[in-house]
Amino acid sequence: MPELFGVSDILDVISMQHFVQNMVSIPLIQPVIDFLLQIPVLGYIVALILWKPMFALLIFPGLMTLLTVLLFIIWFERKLTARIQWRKGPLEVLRWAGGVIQALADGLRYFFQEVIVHRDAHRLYFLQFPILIFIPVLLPLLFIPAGTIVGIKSPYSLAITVAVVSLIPVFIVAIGWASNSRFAYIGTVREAFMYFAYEIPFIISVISMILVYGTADMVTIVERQAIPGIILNPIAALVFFITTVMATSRLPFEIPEADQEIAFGPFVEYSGIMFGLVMTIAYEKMYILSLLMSILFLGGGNGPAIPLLGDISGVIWLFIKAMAVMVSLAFLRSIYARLRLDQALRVSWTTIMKISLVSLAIGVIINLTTVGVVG
Amino acid sequence: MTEREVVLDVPVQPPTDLFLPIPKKFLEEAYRGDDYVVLVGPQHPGSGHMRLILRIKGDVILEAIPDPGYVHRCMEKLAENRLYIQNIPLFERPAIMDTGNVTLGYVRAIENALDVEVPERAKYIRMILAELSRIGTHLYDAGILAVFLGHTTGFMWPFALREPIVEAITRISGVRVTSSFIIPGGVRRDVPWKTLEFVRKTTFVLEKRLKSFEKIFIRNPTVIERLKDVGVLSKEEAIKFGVVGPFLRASGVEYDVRAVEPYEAYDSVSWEIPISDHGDSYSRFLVRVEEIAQSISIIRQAVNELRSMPEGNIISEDILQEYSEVASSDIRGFFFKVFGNLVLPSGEFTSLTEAARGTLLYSIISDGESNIPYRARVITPGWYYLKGFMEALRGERLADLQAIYGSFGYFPPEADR
Amino acid sequence: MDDSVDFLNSGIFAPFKKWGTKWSLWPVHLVTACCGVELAHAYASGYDGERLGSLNYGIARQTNLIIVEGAITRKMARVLKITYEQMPEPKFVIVMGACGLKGGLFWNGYHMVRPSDVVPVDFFVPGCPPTPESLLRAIRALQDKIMSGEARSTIEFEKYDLSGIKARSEQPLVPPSPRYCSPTPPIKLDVPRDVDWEFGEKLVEEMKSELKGLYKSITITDKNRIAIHVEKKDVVTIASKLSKKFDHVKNVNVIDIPHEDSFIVEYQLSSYSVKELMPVIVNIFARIPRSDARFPSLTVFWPSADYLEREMYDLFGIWFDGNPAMGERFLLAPDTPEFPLRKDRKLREEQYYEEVKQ
Amino acid sequence: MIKIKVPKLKMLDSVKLHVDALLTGAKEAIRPGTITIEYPRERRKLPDNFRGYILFSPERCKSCWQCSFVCPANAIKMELASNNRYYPSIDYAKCIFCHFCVDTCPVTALRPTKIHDVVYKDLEEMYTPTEGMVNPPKIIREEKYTVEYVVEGRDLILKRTREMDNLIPEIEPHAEVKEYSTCFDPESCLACGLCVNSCPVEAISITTVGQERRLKIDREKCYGCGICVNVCPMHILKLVKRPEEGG
Repeated sequence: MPELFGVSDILDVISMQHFVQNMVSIPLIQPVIDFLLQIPVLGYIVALILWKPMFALLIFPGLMTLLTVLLFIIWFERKLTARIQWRKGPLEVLRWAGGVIQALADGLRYFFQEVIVHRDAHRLYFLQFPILIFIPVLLPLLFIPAGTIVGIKSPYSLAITVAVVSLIPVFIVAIGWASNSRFAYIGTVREAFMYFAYEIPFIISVISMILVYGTADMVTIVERQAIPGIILNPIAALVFFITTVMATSRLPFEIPEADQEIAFGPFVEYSGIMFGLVMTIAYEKMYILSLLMSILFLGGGNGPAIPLLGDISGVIWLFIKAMAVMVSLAFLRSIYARLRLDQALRVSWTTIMKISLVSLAIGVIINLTTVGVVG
Repeated sequence: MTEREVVLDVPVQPPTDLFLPIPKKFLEEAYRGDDYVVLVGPQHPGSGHMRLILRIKGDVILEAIPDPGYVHRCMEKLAENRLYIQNIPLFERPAIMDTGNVTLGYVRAIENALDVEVPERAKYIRMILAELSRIGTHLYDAGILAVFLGHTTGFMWPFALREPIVEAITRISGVRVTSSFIIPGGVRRDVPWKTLEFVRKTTFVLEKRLKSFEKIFIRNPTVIERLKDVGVLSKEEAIKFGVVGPFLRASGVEYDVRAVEPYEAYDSVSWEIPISDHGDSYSRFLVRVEEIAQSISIIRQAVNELRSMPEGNIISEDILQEYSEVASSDIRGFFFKVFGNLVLPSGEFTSLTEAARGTLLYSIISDGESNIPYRARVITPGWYYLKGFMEALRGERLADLQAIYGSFGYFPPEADR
Repeated sequence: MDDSVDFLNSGIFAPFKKWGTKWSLWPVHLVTACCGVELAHAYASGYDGERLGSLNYGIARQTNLIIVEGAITRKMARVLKITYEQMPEPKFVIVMGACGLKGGLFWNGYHMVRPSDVVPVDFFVPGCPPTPESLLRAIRALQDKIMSGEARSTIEFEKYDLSGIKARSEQPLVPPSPRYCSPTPPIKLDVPRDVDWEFGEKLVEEMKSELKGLYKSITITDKNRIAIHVEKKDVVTIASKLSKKFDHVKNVNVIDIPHEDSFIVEYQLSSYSVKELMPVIVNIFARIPRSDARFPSLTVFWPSADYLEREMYDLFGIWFDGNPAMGERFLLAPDTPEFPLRKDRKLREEQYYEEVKQ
Repeated sequence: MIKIKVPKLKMLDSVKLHVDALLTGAKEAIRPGTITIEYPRERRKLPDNFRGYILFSPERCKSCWQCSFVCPANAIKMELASNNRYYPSIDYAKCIFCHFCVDTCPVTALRPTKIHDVVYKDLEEMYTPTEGMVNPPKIIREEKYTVEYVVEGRDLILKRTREMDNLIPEIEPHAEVKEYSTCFDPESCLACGLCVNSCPVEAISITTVGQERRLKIDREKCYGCGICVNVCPMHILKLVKRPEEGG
């Protein structure tokens, strides 16, 4: 439809009116927004930011929340670990708040530190992959619905998200290859193995949930969860959780990065801000998968609506659910030791594979019994 | 060559040659056989102060060659140039967390040479110190094993539990780690009752908190998975390669110097030798866990014994001689007068001690005239079981290196001396 | 390039850079010696260095602080240098422990290097080992240094005037060293000792009949200790006979006696498999001339002697025929003087007084 | 002898062990047994016998050199003061805090303190001359609390108190043996004068009586440092215990 891209159409698309029609409504601060919208340039910017797709990209679940969550979860993980380990954790940097900005200090330090590209590295790839990896990290955020706010609506959003997320290990393998170091090589091989270990049960558990809900559109999935998915198909939830642990290389499956064994594996040669970027990949992946888990199993943005917050209500519910998942992932860190690669493979290809098939069976049964009801 | 002052010869540029203590042939063979040579350490998050040269095929270690000596601090040479008494802190340094046992061995060699009978009270105090160090070292090794397996809680808790032990050692000797408290003929100070009571109470704290530790680390399924049937040394192999201490006992040999050749008051307290027949990493670890329980029981018995003993008289009269009236309960003021001019009779004096990680051998060769040893030989447990450690690695997976390393509690400063 | 670095250090981002660095001093995992025990305590639950934003972390590239934990040997000095070079700017070095400052107990050792000669050092922490408190104090001092740009020691001494005390009219003599080393002492390893040890006497009788004609003397030197003086040529035969009973080597030792122009090589044997022999240590020793420092290796009978023999080659230069690793350095760095434990390699002498400063 | 049994992991046991580990973690997350001493804010209370920095009392010192001789690290060197006496100085870059010197000092001239948390910016500063060792040094103290480990019931707790710990503990003086030097074989004396010149209090003199040169030791001045005993080439001097009264 070439005529769609006529000048008037483009003007129409980028006009303020277009944004205002599909804007996040927050009754609590509506007067302020209304006032801001009157101001010529500022009003346009406010409308643009509050435009639902843009809001999804920039605010929630997009960039801003991602960054905040990164800073928070790294601190929180260290703090929780410290608490379990009879100590205090990061504190002195901001004492009255329990050192909550510790990750910011670390980030700043990384940012201003020298970036070393060693002689043996493939210079171009070594530098570009940590940045390119943000494509598969950020893209899924557009499809994740937070209540009524969603970047791109698509009947295949779940499938797309899962597909894009599976791209991340490919980038990690590329990073390890570009590093051209012994331990990076071993770590890369481990990452590839782990990819095979978790990907199939992960996809099976997702498919079983698609069967349960009868759709791959996440917005619909959330709508249909009068009963949360975790009750409908707890086995799938378990498989999803364990494979999330594997996919984000959390303990006990922190195998590709195993610092005591192979010195951070693929990331061994990175320094400065480049390391800051690659180190956060796992946390970013964890964030996405936690969002996905809350949507598939915990009812996404569903929850008692808070009228004053309007659309933000769903955002808050989703956020709380995702944080709960992340916290439980962080909790595992202080409980478990690292398994060996062959043990992880054995676990995933036998036990987890078996129970994932059970979850698939449950999904099929539910699908067959309820197809008349919801379909 | 003589009187050479040590000068540094480190080039400003990082050196390009790697000095491998292996024949070039080894590398060539490795590359021809399509094997992968991995160097682990010394700057590696999962190695101590040593380098391991591994030849791996796929994920399996074909051969492991050690490159020790990164902490070789010339102790034997230095000991030949110092007074007998000055060697006490020197010989303490191989394994400073094991202060009680390490100094005890050296001091016993001297006492044996001079035929000194140690007062009963001093014997018990020494035993308490030795057992505290043993618990401390086992906890240290448990912590290192845990962090090698990626279990950070398993690292923090043993080190937290070392804190009351360190506190107890501080109250006894006045310093956290390197106590240098045991001297020929006894100990440096008497230990007041209040401190002994603290030591006794500490054992209850250890017992209580070790219960949680057992749940989260010792019996953690992932830990069991990682350690079980890994790095197995059979009884025959363990004897052949001269493995010592808890690692020998884990392979089924009932050998403990404390029982075989009892010293101090070990024959008057009741304790058991834990042994296991499996010889894998997990039983090496469990044997030491059980030893902690035994040490706790020894400490309690020793404190009870000390309760009924009068305070004072902690240094033998045989060694104090004319100062025995004034210095028998406090060496202050007479330290150099008493020990400054010790001369051992001619001959070789070998003492065996059961340090935390195994047999510790001191062999002092005296010429009977000088007040310094003619030759002092010390072999630490780490140096004994290094061979067994290397053999245990053969045929295991690369990831098991850390599990086996940790299960042996290999501490390079101790091995290198 | 330099301009941009200068800009970062003093431009408008400088406060951020300083603040970030201050609260994020991550020490690299470079364990160099035994002070690591107290370092671990400083970062474990007892003191928890993570409170100060300092987190022990894996490898050089991702960290910015080296804590040199005690002794740096010649072998380790290279590693320290390489690690320092691998680390991205800005980077700092704290040296803890007497061994790392001026050698501490090992100040005149042949294998020791001062870290301050290898890398630029920001702070020195005294103690052997320093307490975790002092290490945390060093971190604090380093934080202050990063913010203010100026290093400060945390202790100040007050001068005291000594002249008020009763004086001596002229300078007294310096007393001689308390050490006395006999110049040409006789070395005997088989000094007999009267002990009450029935089993030993029986054992000695057994050995005497078994090793007939192969030994010079068999002596009980102490309870559970037996010394057998042999000739070098008979060692292998004796070893093959003894290896049935005694299954491992406890000690391989060499004694250098330059004034008699000989080495004594001794093997101390013991047993794990026979319960009665467990406490017994049998010492077989032989004298060999200094000019021909070769000895048959006994690793064929006792594999446990392997590393001990290699160590003795390293330290004394005794060539053990049959040990495949002879001629290679094991413990020592390549640039260490050869065979340092021979008696003619002298160490620096102690000095008990400070030269009068003008 | 205790036989250690390695557990076999069956499915059910394994689940139980997982649950145990997770519950233990959760329990600690809710009620942690924290034992952290927040060092710059809090200071650990150390026992009075703690081996820290060393203080020196020059008025007690006999210049007997024993502290320097016994030092295993050769950190103590005698320094010639302006009053022509040798006093110890400590190089803290070498000191290993074994306190052999403190135990050696026959007259309690060296006293231990609890100062230990000190850092230096360069090596030269670490050499502490005698003048610096007399008065307690000033260190940075940021603490608000003093913390002590106390065992209560069967658990370890931290006891915080507001008061600042005194880092210079009072040390009870130990027993002393009064000795003096005497020559037991005057016939062999060479009258070389080594002892005369090395005596820190000038208690020894050589008098010439006719042809004979005689050694004279002033028993009132002599306080038994023992230097002359070591110096004497003929080994004819020894220390004798001073009689309790009226000697």
